[in-house]
Order: sequence, then structure tokens, then C-alpha cells
Amino acid sequence: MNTLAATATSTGEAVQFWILGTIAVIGALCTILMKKAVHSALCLAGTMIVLAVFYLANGAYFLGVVQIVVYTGAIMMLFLFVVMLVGVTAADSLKETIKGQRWLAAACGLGFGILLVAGISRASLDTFNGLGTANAGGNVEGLAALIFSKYVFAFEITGALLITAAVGAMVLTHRERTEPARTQRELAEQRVREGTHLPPLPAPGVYARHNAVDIPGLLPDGTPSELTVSKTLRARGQIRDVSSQALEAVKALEQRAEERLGHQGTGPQASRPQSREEENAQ
Amino acid sequence: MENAENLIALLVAAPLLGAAVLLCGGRRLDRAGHWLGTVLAAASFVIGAVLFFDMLGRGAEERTLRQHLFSWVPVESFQADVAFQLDQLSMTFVLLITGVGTLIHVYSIGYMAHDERRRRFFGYLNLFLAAMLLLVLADNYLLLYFGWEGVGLASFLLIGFWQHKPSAATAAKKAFLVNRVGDMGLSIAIMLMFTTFGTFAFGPVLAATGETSEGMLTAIGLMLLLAACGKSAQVPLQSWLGDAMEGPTPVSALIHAATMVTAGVYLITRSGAIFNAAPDAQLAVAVVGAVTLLFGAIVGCAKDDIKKALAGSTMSQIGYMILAAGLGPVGYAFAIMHLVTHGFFKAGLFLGAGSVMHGMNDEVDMRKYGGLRKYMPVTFVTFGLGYLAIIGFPGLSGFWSKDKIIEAAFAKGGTEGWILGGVALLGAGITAYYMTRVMLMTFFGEKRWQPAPDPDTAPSVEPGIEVHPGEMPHPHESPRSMTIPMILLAFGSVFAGALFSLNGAFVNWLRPVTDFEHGHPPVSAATVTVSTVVVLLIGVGIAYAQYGRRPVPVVAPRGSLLTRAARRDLLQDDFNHIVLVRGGEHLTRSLVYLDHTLVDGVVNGTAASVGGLSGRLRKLQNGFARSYAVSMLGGTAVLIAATLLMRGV
Amino acid sequence: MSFPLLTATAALPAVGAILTAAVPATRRTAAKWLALAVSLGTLVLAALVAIRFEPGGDRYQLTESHAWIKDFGVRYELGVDGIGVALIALTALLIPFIILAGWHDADSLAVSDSGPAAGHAKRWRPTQGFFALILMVEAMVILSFEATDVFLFYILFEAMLIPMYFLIGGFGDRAHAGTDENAAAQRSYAAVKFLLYNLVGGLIMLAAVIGLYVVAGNFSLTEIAEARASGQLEMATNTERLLFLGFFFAFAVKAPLWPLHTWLPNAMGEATAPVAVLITAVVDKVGTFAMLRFCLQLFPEASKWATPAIIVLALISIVYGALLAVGQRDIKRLIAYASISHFGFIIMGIFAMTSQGQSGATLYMVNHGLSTAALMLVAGFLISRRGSRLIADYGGVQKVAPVLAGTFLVGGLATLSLPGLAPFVSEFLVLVGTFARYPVAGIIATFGIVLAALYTLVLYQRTMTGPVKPEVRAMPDLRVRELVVVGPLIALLLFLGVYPKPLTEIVEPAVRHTMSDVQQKDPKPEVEAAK
Amino acid sequence: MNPVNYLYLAALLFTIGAAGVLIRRNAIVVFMCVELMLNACNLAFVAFSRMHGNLDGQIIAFFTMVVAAAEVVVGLAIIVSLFRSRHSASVDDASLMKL
Repeated sequence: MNTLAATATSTGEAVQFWILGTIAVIGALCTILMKKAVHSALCLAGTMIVLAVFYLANGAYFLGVVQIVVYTGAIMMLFLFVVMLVGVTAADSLKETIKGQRWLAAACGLGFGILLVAGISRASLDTFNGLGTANAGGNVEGLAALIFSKYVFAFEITGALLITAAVGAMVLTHRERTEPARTQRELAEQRVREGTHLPPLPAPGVYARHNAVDIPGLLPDGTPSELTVSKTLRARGQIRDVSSQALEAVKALEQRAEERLGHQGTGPQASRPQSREEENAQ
Repeated sequence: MENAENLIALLVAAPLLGAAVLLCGGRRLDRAGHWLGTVLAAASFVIGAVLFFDMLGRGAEERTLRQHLFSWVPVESFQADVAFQLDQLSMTFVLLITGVGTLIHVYSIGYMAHDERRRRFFGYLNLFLAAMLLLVLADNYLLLYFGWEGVGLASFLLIGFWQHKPSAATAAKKAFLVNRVGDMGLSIAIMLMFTTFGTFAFGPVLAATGETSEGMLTAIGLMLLLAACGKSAQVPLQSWLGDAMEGPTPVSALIHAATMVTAGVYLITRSGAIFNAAPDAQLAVAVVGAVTLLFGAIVGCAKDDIKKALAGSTMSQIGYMILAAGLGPVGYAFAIMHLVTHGFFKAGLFLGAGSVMHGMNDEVDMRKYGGLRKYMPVTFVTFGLGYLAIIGFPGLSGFWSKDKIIEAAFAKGGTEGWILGGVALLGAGITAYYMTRVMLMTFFGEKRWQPAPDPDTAPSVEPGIEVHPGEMPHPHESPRSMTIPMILLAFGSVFAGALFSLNGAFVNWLRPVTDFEHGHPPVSAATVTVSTVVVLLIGVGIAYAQYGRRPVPVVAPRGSLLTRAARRDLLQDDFNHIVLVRGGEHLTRSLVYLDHTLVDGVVNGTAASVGGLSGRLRKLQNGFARSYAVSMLGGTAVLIAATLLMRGV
Repeated sequence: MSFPLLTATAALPAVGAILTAAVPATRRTAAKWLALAVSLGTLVLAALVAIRFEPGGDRYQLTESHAWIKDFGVRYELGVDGIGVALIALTALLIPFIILAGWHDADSLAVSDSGPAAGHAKRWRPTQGFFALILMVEAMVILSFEATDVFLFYILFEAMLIPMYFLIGGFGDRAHAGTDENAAAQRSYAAVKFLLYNLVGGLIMLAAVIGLYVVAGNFSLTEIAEARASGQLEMATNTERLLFLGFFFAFAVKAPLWPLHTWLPNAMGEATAPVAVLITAVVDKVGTFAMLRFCLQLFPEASKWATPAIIVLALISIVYGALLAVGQRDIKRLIAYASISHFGFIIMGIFAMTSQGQSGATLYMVNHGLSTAALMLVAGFLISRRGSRLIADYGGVQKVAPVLAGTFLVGGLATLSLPGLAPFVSEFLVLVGTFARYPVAGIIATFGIVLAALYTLVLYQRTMTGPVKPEVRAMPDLRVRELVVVGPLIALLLFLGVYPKPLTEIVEPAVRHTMSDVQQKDPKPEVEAAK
Repeated sequence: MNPVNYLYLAALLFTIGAAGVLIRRNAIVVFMCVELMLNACNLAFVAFSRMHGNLDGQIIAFFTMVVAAAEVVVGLAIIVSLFRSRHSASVDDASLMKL
């Protein structure tokens, strides 16, 4: 640990810094550039782990661990849960809607960063008296001593804050059910009243190569019907469209059937559907 | 009599009390109000008489009485007191005002008998008496100004007494406004006195004339002259007097003939010391007097309205007085003397005219009179005596005063003397002409009566006097309450002049106030007198030739250019209308417009622009949290930059 | 520590305002009587102030002083000099008449449909609000006449805008040309204009107040004035001038001085007659009063420096206001422009820097209050009868309502400052005082006299004389309540016109002090100067 | 190498996070970016504590984490309820903060 006292760090740390630093930056960039929230979350998690390593490298062992356990472990998971809850929305598209927002953002961001860097570089920060003495009694103990003596009030208050936050979260998310749940009967009646889709929605995957829920069924005229796919999938836009060759195949099938039946000469037109049924059955 | 000065305040108080009671008393006084007014006026006259005899009882030196009531406006060196000064000059006016005033009160009892607002009329008359007495009794210019504006107010109220007549209301307003222009002169004169002498009491100011520059005195004098022009209807401020005849005839007699219009003469005579020390101003006075003298006379010749004709003559007679006052110590006494005699005969003439109108259904157009001497003998006699007096028929009062003025004018000496004297002489001729014209058209010749006009269509008809439209007038002698005053005034107009001139009684009486020196005309006094009489006879002759021999057309002939101009007061009103009224209207209208567009527009403009700017800024608030975040970040960046620069510097 | 008379004088109406506002909606009449009683009580207190005040005594009397905001040295400091006493008396005297004159002004609101739905008609109390606001204004104005602490004065100067705003915007003149909406729009326009103008002035003054604090270190008028006089407190010329301008601008807006006058005609035109009187006769006086008390005392040098410009502006106000009055078609706007002309006289008198001018100006403040009150209130009665503010809608009133016409005429004659009525004395003093130092200005100002006669008499002629218009044929004459309002005012005008001595005696010492503040002496008469 | 580089890295990450907040519309991602910024700050704190040789920096970082945790809890709750009410997690949809 005393190695940390050095003003200029060891080459090992240097190498580690440059490698991991790059990763961290890439992770950050991905966080803001990835299209899907999930991916952003994962990239952020990566960056955080890297940061945890840096904490360790800087002698903040407790923080490093906490970073991994609390942040990457708890908070990021919380994020993922929420992503799951909210699902995929149109908000994910990176297309900018506010005019000039992106340019302004870029300008401000750049200027801000440059200024920060400039500020740091101007500050005379060459004297590094490391944590040797501070961590002498062990980093955790040191922290504990400070927290429970000097920062005890802040500590207590943060405790209160956490509780409040928990309660607040509950209050915000909890929703009182004002009206009783609607029964099957009511739903049926509503369907009748509205007059659209009196029967239940069509089942998916009809005419499918394999029975998959995310493939829309085809209407008699061969056009796929979105209705046959579940709402959630539709919302996430995870509808796998009926690939064209599938339609081709169907057409070829009909062709052949046509020939055969035509070859036999007579055949009731009405029977054709049935015959096609049989074909598919096989 | 011991401390008679304490009576002076009563002179003013009596009519003032009358005015207060009558104006605030309300309807319950309607029945007795006019008696109260008359009695109080008479009381004032009695007090005046008492003081007069008391004054006669004293030596010429200690005749001046002073009464200090209270300090009016004391501010540091500016000390205005309510204090009275009763000397021979004031006394003359007091007697004239209260005497003629009382007579006219009596006359009005009959004249206004049918007017439901008679009580208020008497209230106004009393108010006028009070103000006029204050004017002549004041011992400083500010208090005089008080009375000066007071009589203006009274005349405003009385001219516009028949307010339902737009013409009357307009005339009243006009009179007050024109007078205001004159008052401006008086107030400026007071300011000049204050800044020059540190006071504006008669005594100190007139005593200190020697201590300041002649230029300053000239300025003061001209300002006083302006004031006199306003009040005494002298050119160029004479235009209001003709219209003032819209008022009831007693008013015309009292205010616009006998007393108020002579206030200007009083002012100039009172300020004699100033004018004596400022010859230029004095000459200006004389010139104004001479010009007005002719102006009024010419106007008088052309008017067919009997009252307007008399108004013109008033103007011209006051012109005589002003002219005399402008001659300095030579003329002051004669100015006042003519003023008094004029007070008698002009008041008498007006009352006569009123009596005639009373009998003729308020017809004022002389062309519709004629041959009235048989029907109203008393009026005819009194009016005739007044007529003889005014044209200066030898022996009657007008002769004594006017002749002296003409002499004095010649005595001015040099070309000025000749010009002024010539004008005065000519004026005497014209006076004779137009008065004869009036006389002939009214009392002689054949009847030219017309059926009475409908009072609704002809707003000039005075209300209260029952007029039956379409009915032929049946001239009748007026009631005694009207004839007695006329008779008394006729006595005055016959004998006053001779009385005053008995071994220069009047001159000696006034000498202590207006120091007198004998004028020496280039030609002998007798010559002047003779020529006056000759001119007079010529005037009468011409008039007789025109109106006595031939019948008078009922509809006025078109007449020469001069006649037509004279009918319109020598285009004075047209001038005023075009220059002042029109110009003023345009000015105010454009100013109102500017105030709304420019002054207000600037302010509203700024407001509008601010509004527009904020409207544009508002677009930044698009509600997107992210764009707010951008501005936040930008702001932070700026802050950092600022701190860096700070630390850099 | 004797009885705090000054505080009491200001506190009574304030408390009264709160009580009046608290009167339940159904008891409208009770609220009126309460307000009247309170105003009369204030009048009594004001009379006590006038009695306890000795003209010969110290400059500021009946003083009270308590620490208020220690950090900025802001103190609650009261004290009156003669000028203050005169104006407090005027205010306390006018308010009862204003209340009486506005006796029914707010009722129409209470009963009209324009009020809110019957739902909260229980809480709908326009009458109470009207009189409470008037009393509130009275309290603030009186206190501002008493304040000798610049900061305290500033707060009051600004605070009195709020009740005034509601009085103008909330209780407009029912008699208007056009529809209700139209009138409401004009009314709110006038109210907002009034507020904005005065707020702008106030803000600039605030800057000056802060600047003064930075320079002087405290807000006490007396201390700063003493320090200035004794030379302990030196101000750089430019600083002094800037501060002076800051103060003067605010007061000139309030006064109002050309070209900052345009809010007055709108405000007076749209407000009810009593409120209009409140504006011009009471509230605006704070502006002219403050010029005398603050501008001249705190910045004598700058005042002298600015005098020529101000005299010119005042002259423009006099002539311009009079000319515009001649051009008006609306009775109340005409009176408003006449007031602008009169304020020109007041300001000219203040800055003529002669004892005649300044005493004249102070008297003018009082007399203009009385005369405008008389004229405006009678005009209000007239308008309430006919329901129109246009001069053209009247004619021949004199025949049907002689008393009304008579009082109107007296008010008008007072406005054109006829001798024998109070305004003459003050106007003549101002003229003489100005003439002594600036003869040309004095002469130009006298033209104002003629113009005043013009607009007054034209107004009287067009409304009162001539043939009776059919609309006014049934017009009733003044009622008892209205006579009670007008009678005393006219009596006062006459009394002060003939015997203004009591007033001049109170005012003179204060003026003498002010003159010494600006190190000015009356110019000697030429004759004595020659000796 | 000079440990100052940690600071540079922190600055870089912070800026990236800020940019993310500005350009992303998905509330969750925006939130992640905020977390990223917080982490950047933490890194800086840790580096500073090493620089000054006392643990106060780490304490602050620790508190930051705690507060961040609380914030995440509440924030995510808000997002969820927002999504419930308007079926979208786009920050632009909640654009009612305009005049």
C-alpha cells in the first residue's frame, strides 16, 4: 500500500490506467450512443467496474468494493429492471427532434470539457502525498473513524434520506385500485358494444413454418395481420415479418396443387381449400 | 366727526352683506329681496354722504382718511393689507357709484318686476357695488386688483344674466376674457412695482417714483394702460362693450356706462405720479384715448340698435376721459369731472332707452321706433336732456367737462397738441351727429312700429316682460319706479357741470390728489369753446338733414363701406375671430393630437417594444427539459471560463 | 416620551381601513358610516397636530424616532414642519368630503350583475373595499408627509400606489361613453398606466435612495441635511446631480410635470370623481411636497444647477396644460389638464427660490386641493345625474339646477384664481416670487391666467348656460349630502381667499429654513438695492 | 505517469455524461448518464483524497454513492409512474414546462 505514496506512479499502474481508461471511455461513449437502453445499461456497468478498479488502485479499497457491490450490483440491476418494466419505446431512436439541440449540446459539451481540462492543467497538482499515513490503520477503519466522528451527522442524515427515498419510491409507484377489476363478462360485453373483433383475436403463426408467437398470421389474401401478434411484442416492435420466400413457397404450393387438380380434369372448386389443408397437414 | 374712518368699511360691507344674503338666501327672499338690495345700496350711499360732509368739514390736508382692517397676505417682504384710503378722488367715485347705483336699483325694481330671478339680479347688483367700492377705496394696488376682478365677475354675471340666451352667455364670457387680458397687465404692473419698490401700496409707490429709472416707470405705465384698456373698453380691447349690451338695460346703465367702465380712468388718474414721470407712457395713454374716441364715435354712428349706439358713445366718451388723463396734471381733474357728468347723462340715456324698450315690447332697433315723444313724455324729456348734455350743449354738464378736455388737449402744445385737440373737436362733432340721429329716429318722425317678434324665434327678447307674438306695441310711459330715477339723473346731467365749474370747485376739490396746473392752449379758450359749439351744430345739422327731413327706412340701407364696417364694430370682431379664435382652435386641436400621439406615443411605444422582445424571448421557453439543460451546461461553462479568466488576470 | 401624535394621526385611518374592510357584506351602510367616522377622527387628530405645532419653534416638531432596520440605519423617524402640517390638514380635511361624495359610488358594483355569481356574493364587498382603500391611502399619505427618514418615505411613496391602483381600476366611473367592456378596458388601461408611470419613477428614485445611503451612510433626512449644511458631508458635483435627478424624476412623475403628465388625464377621466380628487388633490401633493422637502434640502447645489431647466418645464406645463384643457371634450379630462397647468405653477414657485414663490407654492398645494375638490366633486355630481362626461351632452343646466350651477361656477372661478378665492393668493405669490428672479418666466406664466379663464368659462358656458337640453330637463338640483360636501369647501375657499394669514404664518418659517438650506435670499427691490 | 491523469479521465467521463444527458430522449438513458457523471465526480474525489493524503475525499465519494442510490430509487420510481401515465419514457413528452 505504501507504494501509493509515490508522486509518480508505478509503470504497472500506468499500463493499467491507459488500458482500463480507454475501456472506460469507450464504455461511456457506448452508454450514450447505444440505441437500446439495455445495451446502454450494460456498457455503463462496464465503465463502473473499471472505475471500481481505479478506486482500488487509488487506495480506496472500501469504495472500490462498494462501487462493485452497490452500484454495479444493485443500482444497475435496478436500471435493468426498470428497462424491462418500461419496455422498448420510441424514445430509443437517436433521431433528434429539438432543432439545433444536438449542435448546441456538442458545442457546450466540448467547451465544457476543454475548460475543465484547462482548469485541471492550470491547477498546480504535482505534489502527491499518497494515502500511506491515512490508510495506515487500514482504509476501512480510517473511513469508519471519520464517518462516525467527523461526518456523523451527515451520515445520519443520509440514513434518513435513504429511508425517505424508499418511502417516496413506494408512494410514487404504488397505485390504488379505484375501480374493481373488470370481469370476463364485462370485457365480452364491451367487445360486443364496440363491434370490432367480436371473436377473440386470431391466433398467431397460422401457415407458419414453425409455430412462433412473433410471426403474424396471413389473411386469406396472403397479407400478414399484426393483430395475430401479442401486444407487448408489437410495442417492442419485435414482430418478425413473414419472409417473402415463405410467401413464394405458398404460391408455388398452390401452383402445384392447381396443376394436379387441373390434370385430373374435373374437381369442385370448393374442394380446393380442403385439398390445400391436407397438403399442409402432411 | 371723530374717527370717521371706521365707517369706510361699512361702505363696502353694506352691499356685500346684501349680496351674500340675496345669493345664499334662497327662494324665501324672492318677495322682499329687491327691497333689501335697494335699501342696502341706499344705506351705502347715506354712509358715503355722511363721510362726504365730514370730509368737507376738514381742511384740505387732513381730508384723507385711512382704515387698516387686517393684513391680507404677509409673506416676508410681500405685505398686502386690506386697508382703505378715502381721499377726494375716492370720495367722488363713492358718491357716483352709490348714488347712481341706488337710483338704478330703484329703476330695476320696476324694470325686472316680471323676472322670476329678480332676487338674484339684485344680489349681483349689490355684489357689483361692493366690488366697485372696494376698487376705489383700496389703498394698494393688490386690493384694487381684488375689486378690479370683482367688478369683472359682477359684470360677467350680469351680462349673462339671461343665460338661456346663447348670445348673452357668449357676450359674458367674451367680456370676462377680454378683461382678463387687461388684468394680466395690471398683475404684471404690480409685480414690477414689487420688484422695483418692494411694495405696491399707493403712498410709497407714488412717492418713490423719483428713485427708479424712467424705463421702468414707462413699463409700469404701459402695463397699467393695458389694464385700463381692458376695463374701459379702449382700443384694442374695446370689442366686448358692444356685446355687453346683451345684459339687462339697468346693467348697461350702471356698469357699462356710469361706473365700471370708468375704472380705467380712475386707475390712470390714481397712478398719475407714475405717468407724470414717464412721458412716453403718458403720451400712449393720450393716443389710445384719442383713437378710441373716434372709433367709438364712428361705431355709434352706424348702429341701429339703440343700446349698441349708446355703447359706442360710451366708448367714445371714455376715450375723452382717457385722453384727458393722458394729458397729465392738466387733464386729470377734467377727466374725472367728465367721468362724473357722463355718469349722470349716460346712465340717464340708458335708462331712457330701457324705458323705451319697455314700452316697445323690447324692440331695440331704432328703425322700428319713431314718433314716441307723444307716448312717453317723461322718457322723452329726460332722454332729451341727457342728449343735450352729452353733445355738450352750452350750459349743460357735458359742455363744461368736454370743452375743458378739448382745451386741455390743445394745451398739450406742439403738433401732438394740435392733433389731439383736433381729434377731440372732431369727436364732439360726431357725437352730436350720432346722438341727434338716435334722438330723431326714436322720438321724432312717423311711427315705424312692427308687430312684436316671437320670443322663441327671437332670442334677443328679454324674458319676464310679457310679449304676445304678432301684437302691435302699445307704447306707454313706464311705472314711477322707473321714471323717478330718470328724472333725478336728468337733473344731474343738467346742473352737475355748472355746479362743478363754479370757480373751479371740482378742480380745487381734487387738487390735493391730482395736482392741477392750468393748460394754456395756443389759441384762446374762448376760440376753442366757440369752435366746439360750431362743430357741434354742424353735426346736429347733418343728422337732421339725414334723419329729420327724410323718412327713415325700416330696413337699413346697405350703406357705404365705412358704414358697413362700422356696423360690424369696424371689423374688430372679425379680426379677433380669424386671428385669435381660429388660430387658437387649431393650436389646441393640434396640441391635443400631439399629446396623444407624440408624448403618449413615446411611452406606449417603449411598452410595445418591450412586449415584442419578451414575446421573442418567450420562444426560448420551449418546455423541453433537455434544452434547459443545455443552457445550464452552457452557463456553467461560462462560469468556469469566467473564474479561469479571473484567476488568470 | 409624550403621546405619539403623528403616529396616531396616520395609524387611525389605517386601523379604520382594516375595520371597514372587515364589515360583513350585508352591512354596507355601516361600513360607510364607520369610514366617515374614522376620517372625521383623523381630522380631529390633524387639528391637534396643527394646534400643538408652534410656528416659532424648532424646524421639525412632534418628532418621534425609533430604530427600525438597524443594519441599514433605517429609522422610523417622524416630524412635521409648517409645510407638512398644512398638507396633513388638507388631507385630513378632504378625505371626509371624498367619502361623502363617493357615498354611493361602489353600491352599483355591489348590486350590479357585473359582480360575481351569487355563490360568493357573501364575500363580495365592493363598498367596504372602496372606503377601506380610501382610508388606506389617507394613512399612507399622512405618514409620508410626516416621515423624515428617506427610506421610510420611499416605502410609503411606493406603497400608496397599490390602493390607488385598485381605486382607479376597480371602481371606475359608471358614466362613460360606450359599452361596459369598452369602459372596463379604458379603466384598466388608465390604472395600469398610472401604476407603470409611478413605478418607473419609484424605481429610479430607489436607485437614488441607495446611492444616497452609499454616500451619506444613513437615511435620516435631518442628519444628512445637517451634515450637508455643516460641510461634514461633501458630495462630488456629479454624484449630487445624479442623485437629485433620481429623486426629482420620481416626484416629477407624481406631480406631474410635462412631459410626464399623460397618466393623469386617463386616471382622472376613468376614476370616479372622488377618486380623481384623491389623486390630484391629495396623492399628487406628495410629489410637490417631496420636491420641497427632499430635493432642496438634500441637494441644494444640484437644485440650483437644475433650476433653469425645471422652470422651463414648469412653464411648458402651465401653458401646455391650459391649452389642452381648452381642447378637451370630456369634463373630467379638462379638469385634469387644468390641474397639470396648476402643478406647473406649484413647481415653478418651488424652484423660483424666493420666499414668496415657495410660500405661494405651499399655499397653492392646499388651495389647489380645495378648489379642484370643489370643481371636480360638483362635476361628479353633474355627471352622475346625466351619465355622460362629454361637455357636448350638457346645456342649460343653470336653469334646472341653479345651485349646482352656482357651486360649479364658484369652483371654476377658484380654478381661474379669482381674487377673493383662495387660489388667487397663492397664484399671485408664485407669480411675484418667480417674477422677482425670472421676469420673463413670470410674464409668460401670467398668460396662464387668461387661458385659465378661457377653459373655465367655456366649460361653464357650454354646460350650464344656453337653452335647456331635453336630457337635462329633469335634472334634480344638489341634494343635502352633496351640499354638505360642497358648502364647506366653498366656505373655506372664500375664507382662505380673504384671510390666508393662518396658513402663511405656519408655512413661513419652514420656507425660511428651506431658503437657508439652498443659501438663497430674496432679491432686493431695485430701489433699496440702489441705495 | 502522473496521477493527475485520473482527473483528466474524470473530466472526460463527466463531459461524456453531460453530453448524453443533452442528446438522449429516453429518460432511463438520461438517468444513466447522470449516474455516469456522478461516478466521474467520485473518481475525481478519490484521486484528490490520494493527492492530499487524507480520507475526506473518499468519505465524500461514499456519501455521493449513498445519495446517488437514493436518487436512483426515486428517479426510477418517477420514470415508472410517468410511463404509466403517458405510455412513454421520453423526456420530451413531458414538455409542459412552457409559458
